[in-house]
Amino acid sequence: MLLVELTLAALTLGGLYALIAMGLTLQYGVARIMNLSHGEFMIGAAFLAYWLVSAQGLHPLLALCIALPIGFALQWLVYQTLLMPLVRRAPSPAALEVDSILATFGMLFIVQGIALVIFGGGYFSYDYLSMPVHVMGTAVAANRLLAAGFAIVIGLVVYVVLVRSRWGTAMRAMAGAPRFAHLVGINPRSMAAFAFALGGALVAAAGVLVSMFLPFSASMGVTFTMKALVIVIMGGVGNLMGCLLAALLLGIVETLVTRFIDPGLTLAATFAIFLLVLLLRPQGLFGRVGR
Amino acid sequence: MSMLKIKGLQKSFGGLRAVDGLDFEVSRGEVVGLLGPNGSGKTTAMNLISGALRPNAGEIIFDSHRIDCLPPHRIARLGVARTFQLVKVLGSMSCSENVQAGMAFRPQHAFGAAAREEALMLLERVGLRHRAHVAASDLTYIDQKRLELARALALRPQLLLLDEWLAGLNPSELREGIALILDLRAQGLTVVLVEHVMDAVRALCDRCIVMSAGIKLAEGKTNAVLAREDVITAYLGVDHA
Amino acid sequence: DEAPKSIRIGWSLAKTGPNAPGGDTTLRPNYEMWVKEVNAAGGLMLKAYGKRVPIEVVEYDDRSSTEEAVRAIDRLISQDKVDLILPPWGTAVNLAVAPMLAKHGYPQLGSTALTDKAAEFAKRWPSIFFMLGSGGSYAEALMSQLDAARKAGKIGDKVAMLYVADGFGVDAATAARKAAAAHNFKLVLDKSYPVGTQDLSPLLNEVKGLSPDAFIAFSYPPDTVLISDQSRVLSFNPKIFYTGVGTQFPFFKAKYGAGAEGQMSLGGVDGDSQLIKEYFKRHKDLTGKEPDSWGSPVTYASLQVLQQSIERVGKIDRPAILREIKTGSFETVLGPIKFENQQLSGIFLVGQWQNGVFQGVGPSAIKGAKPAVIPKPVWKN
Amino acid sequence: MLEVNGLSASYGKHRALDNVNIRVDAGELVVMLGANGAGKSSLLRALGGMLRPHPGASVRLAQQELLTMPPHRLVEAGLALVPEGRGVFVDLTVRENLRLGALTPRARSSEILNYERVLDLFPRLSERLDQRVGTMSGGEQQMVAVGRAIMSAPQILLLDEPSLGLSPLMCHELFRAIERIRELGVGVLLVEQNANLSLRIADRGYLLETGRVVGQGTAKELREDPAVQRAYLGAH
Amino acid sequence: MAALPIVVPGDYLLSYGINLLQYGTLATAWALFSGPTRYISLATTAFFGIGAYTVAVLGEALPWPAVLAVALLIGALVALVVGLSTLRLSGVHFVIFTFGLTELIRQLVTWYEVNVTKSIGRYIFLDMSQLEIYWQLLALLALALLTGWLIRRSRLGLALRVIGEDETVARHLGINTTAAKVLLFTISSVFMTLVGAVMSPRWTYIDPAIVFNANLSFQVLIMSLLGGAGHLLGPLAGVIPLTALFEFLSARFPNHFSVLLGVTFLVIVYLVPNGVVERVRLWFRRPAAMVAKEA
Ligand SMILES: Nc1ncnc2c1ncn2[C@@H]1O[C@H](COP(=O)(O)OP(=O)(O)OP(=O)(O)O)[C@@H](O)[C@H]1O
Ligand SMILES: Nc1ncnc2c1ncn2[C@@H]1O[C@H](COP(=O)(O)OP(=O)(O)OP(=O)(O)O)[C@@H](O)[C@H]1O
Ligand SMILES: [Mg+2]
Ligand SMILES: [Mg+2]
Repeated sequence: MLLVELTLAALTLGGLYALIAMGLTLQYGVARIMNLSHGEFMIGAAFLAYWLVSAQGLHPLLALCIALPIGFALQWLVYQTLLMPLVRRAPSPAALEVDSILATFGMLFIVQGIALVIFGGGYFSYDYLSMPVHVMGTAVAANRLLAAGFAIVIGLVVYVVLVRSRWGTAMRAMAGAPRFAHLVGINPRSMAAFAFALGGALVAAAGVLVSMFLPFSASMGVTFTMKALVIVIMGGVGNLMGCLLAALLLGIVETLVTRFIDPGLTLAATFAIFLLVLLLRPQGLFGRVGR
Repeated sequence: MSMLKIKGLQKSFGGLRAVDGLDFEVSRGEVVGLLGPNGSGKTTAMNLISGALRPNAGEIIFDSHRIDCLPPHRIARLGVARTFQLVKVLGSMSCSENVQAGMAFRPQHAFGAAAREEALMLLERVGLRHRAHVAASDLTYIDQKRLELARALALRPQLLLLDEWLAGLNPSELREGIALILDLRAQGLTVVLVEHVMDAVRALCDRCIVMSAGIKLAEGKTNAVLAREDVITAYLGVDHA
Repeated sequence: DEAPKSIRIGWSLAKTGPNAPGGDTTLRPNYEMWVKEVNAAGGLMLKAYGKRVPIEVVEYDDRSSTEEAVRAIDRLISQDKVDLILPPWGTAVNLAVAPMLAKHGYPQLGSTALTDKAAEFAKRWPSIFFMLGSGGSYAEALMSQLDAARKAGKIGDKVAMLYVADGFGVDAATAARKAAAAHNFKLVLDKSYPVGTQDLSPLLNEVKGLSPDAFIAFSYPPDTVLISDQSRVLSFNPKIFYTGVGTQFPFFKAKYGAGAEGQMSLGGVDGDSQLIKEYFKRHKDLTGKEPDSWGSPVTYASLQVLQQSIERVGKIDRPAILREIKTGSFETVLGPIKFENQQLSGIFLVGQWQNGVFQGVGPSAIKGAKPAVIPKPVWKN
Repeated sequence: MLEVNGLSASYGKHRALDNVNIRVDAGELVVMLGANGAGKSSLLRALGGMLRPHPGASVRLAQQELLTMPPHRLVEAGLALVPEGRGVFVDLTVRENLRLGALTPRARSSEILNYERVLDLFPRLSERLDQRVGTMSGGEQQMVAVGRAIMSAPQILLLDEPSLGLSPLMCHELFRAIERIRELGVGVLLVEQNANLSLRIADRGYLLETGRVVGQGTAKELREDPAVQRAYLGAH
Repeated sequence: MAALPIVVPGDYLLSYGINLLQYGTLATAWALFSGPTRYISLATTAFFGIGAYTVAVLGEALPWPAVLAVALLIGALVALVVGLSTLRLSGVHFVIFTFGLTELIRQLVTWYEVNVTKSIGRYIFLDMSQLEIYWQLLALLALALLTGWLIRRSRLGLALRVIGEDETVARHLGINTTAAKVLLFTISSVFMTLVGAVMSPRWTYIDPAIVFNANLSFQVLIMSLLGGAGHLLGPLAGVIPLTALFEFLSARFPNHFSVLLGVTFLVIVYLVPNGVVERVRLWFRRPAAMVAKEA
């Protein structure tokens, strides 16, 4: 009983974390953009969902279907218009990293500012599927289960596509050596834009799903960005499977610490694990040496 | 008395034994060639000697110091300098600064004006004096290799490890390169070089060690080694014999 | 003397960062509403000049940084030379700017500052006023409620407590621990969790396993929702279900509607009071949303206090205004109020959702208090 | 088949190529000789779209103008480049690198055939199909780079010092492989320092000096030219 | 800048000066380490917070110089431990590590306060005037600049540049990379700790959320990068316009601060690549380079 309960808690929490981090691992791992505005776009999607559900009376799942293409298109545009000039002028990956940190930091403020102007700084929340589902005698919230399930399915699908398909291989090739991508006929810019936009779609999905069970406010994005970064790094940059497993690991650790040690130490434990992983395997749990 | 002594050296990557029980010695003032097919573990051996990698087993003794457990900077200060198979220059620093970086941390370090003078001399020696103030990243590949050598010499090493330093030179350039190394030897420098250019190996090396799949296949006087049947089949090919 | 063209009033509130939601829920709407109302009436009546003078606002964004808040207040005083300053949001920021406001004699009507050291600080800074009581008083009021319920045979003596590891949560929990011991309640669980926790189900499962009579959580809005949601999912239905900040916020009502019925928290209003009803309506009309039922009415009352003191003094004479606030009695949406040693007592400390109103239930001596519904109704899904 | 006319290019103010005109026919192996810094790599870079030439030049491959194409289209147009420093994908395995060689539509139909051809040319690769290329020795990586280029079924193959770092045996095999690639009707433009070996297998050659073509001829003519012998063949 | 409080004794300018000096010193200290090594650290606020907490705990128990000395020691000690354990990380791993470290420290302090002292905030009632804070910060900035100048002229400075270019090469040139990095990380952290200590009396009340605020790390990072972390005066060149910008935007457009700040940021990134100082240097360098070519 306790085991089922803890497993479920760990799974849903881990799923939530995976959901938050997957978009970023694509954007950072493949498109090479360290996107500090990640969390803000997520919150943006949450606001969109809130507006669609509360003001327009749409079904939340319909909101999800609407948010996905919007997220994709928006981030594609962001990449093409705002980031492309930086990618073009960057003499080295390190320079691009610095530039993208600065630029996405600016975007963070813009997205947050727009949300503030439209919605103000207060908390928002609505209700969907916040009913218990009984799994082997233990109740879990249906919305959380949905989010975790979505994360795991999407994570696995994208992972398999990246590893198995030729197109996915091209995407990874591009991630490792954008300078040489054209040698095999990859258009590095459109590939990067696509990866970035795909990440954007995942971010949007995460925002919508999270809004179903977490209250949010315009200034909450940073917490998500940071959690996502921790997971992305822990899992190995650009590695979807690593991301999923790292998220689950964090879910398990936090659940166990909450239950058996002291809930006050959950975040401390998260960061301790994270630091430990980095010290023992600097390339991340599933990353490769020498990136 | 041998300057470098290697015993039972071993290094694995995952399941792959890149260097597998290597033994050899190098005497002071010698130029020794380390040969072998691609992927036979030559670069790995160089990395082990210079401290870039830690061996899984075995001993490396340099000048009566056991160095296989030392970090690279300690080994460098003992007098072992190296170049890299894939050149590594300090791209945004000028050639002169690249060389000065090599002089600032050797035991009798030089820094400041004196170092600048000495750097120019070293650049002169590898034929780069006229480019002293050019950023290293703007040099051609070959010039970068020259710069790397100058930087290594800046350490005033006793032992110089050259990993395919002569690769990619055209015949006339090769002649200059060979002359330069001979000159270094004449000054008493000991050199271990990895090289695939046989003309250079013949011209330079007193002795050769041929590796294959991490183990030592042959060792001895250059001409004798290069004439061996097994070396020909594994490494040289019939054409070259 | 010539009458001033306007009365300059400044404030600094966080637009972004962790303090933004609090300020945007409790302070900003009331500040803006008050200014609108006053200016619609022609301004504040200054007897000394025999005319009404409108308010001009100078506002800054402190981005939830204490240092920025200190600088903003500094700037309001020395650069903008405003006549009066409305306080920032939250205990920490209020304390940080207190020395400066005190030094320049600006009254600081802290309607969102909550500390056990109120008495001590009031002595240290003669211009500060604490209107929200102390962490200790909330805990004590809650335990008295529980005690009464136990005496009435409605609950046993098992209490489980969670609290957020932040100034508010820790102070409240420390006080609650003491009060529980004083009232002979058994604390079967007493644990903190960090700010920003995104899942509390393992803890709630544990709490549920202990089947306490009363469950208390000193939480912040996101966790309040988390606890409320996850308790419903786990069908955790204690007789008393008390959660922290956020429970009395408008978004909470919007989210749970009738499902919030019986849930308790800090604060509360007199749902039958005509003054409160009107205040709620005006707030909704002017700002587009309802106020919260804890800090909002208190904040609005603080503005009424300020307005009445200014109008009684009749000009912008800060020492005189300060004196008036300290000694005068005021008519506010909370009813008549008066400060004692720069502290306000007699506000609701325990409230409960009853028929769509976050009704004050304790201390029961307060006018308009209603008896708490115990046990609370079972969650509706 | 490949026709380069009036090609000039610069790095900032430094002119690396000056009005270069060359030609490579189908099934022809052309070697480009030149001293250090003569501009050989720059030429290949310009042809491969990695260096933007001055306007007015023309590079035609089988009726297509290449200079107007973005770099990633060149592979589809039939041009494959093995650049200096190899340009392999170090994070991917050997198999993945090779498969990516056949990413473009033109290479798909002959993918299996080319794959077998590559493994046949470089047996070492077939032992290491699942090794990450980043961990391979220098020579092994060079094989991957050439192999990947062959996978794209090019009409014209540009090789920038492919023998760099290869063992004599390997080098020999590579050159044999290049000869066999030529026999498939592919035009090969080879930049080599090892003039001895390359002139032995080449059909024709050009001499490049400070960005200008200063001489050309059949391999035989060049081999016998005393100036070439002095400068490139190591004769004293 | 030193003349500021004398010329204009107004409180507001003084407080702006303090703000400027706070970020100026932090950014300069940040660039001492991160500039040459190119290790981007987000641990600024960790050390800043350590300084502030030292004052909160010891402020009233010890004389002020002793408090500063203790803060310095604690900061150095933590930096040493962190440095030794992390400096084999590089790139983004180091960035996120330092961020995680800050959060870890903050969580541990919180946990300690919750479970041991049972009260999370601490009060600082030190009689320290704005002017005193101002002068102390000014002295710290001067010291940081002096340190930076000396390091640049030393072998240590050269070592760090080589490390920034290529760490492997650095090692093979005889540079003890670990020692160099840890030493500099410690020096840089000590300055940050001291800034935290000096600033804390301004706030009366501190808690972990206030003094371990990750925003501070980000702002310092952005300011240094904007100015150009590779130059000694680069960070200052970023701090001055950015603090002024923050000031201007938050005063003029309190309701659209975020959006405008974001837009300004993007504009800066596009128009001032490689930092202000580099840009200025290019303006001055261009003619010089041409002269050199002709010669
Ligand atoms: N970091 C590593 N991880 C895994 N395998 C490695 C690593 N480094 C080298 N190897 C493998 O070890 C073997 C020896 O490599 P090494 O670089 O020493 O060869 P080499 O003799 O220098 O070859 P070349 O002449 O081609 O440079 C190769 O098969 C290579 O793939
Ligand atoms: N990225 C660059 N920036 C500036 N100048 C460059 C760059 N690359 C090459 N050059 C210059 O262009 C000229 C031609 O260089 P290129 O690399 O084409 O020569 P190469 O003939 O391939 O020589 P090598 O035999 O050394 O490979 C050289 O003088 C070189 O200094
Ligand atoms: Mg090698
Ligand atoms: Mg070249």
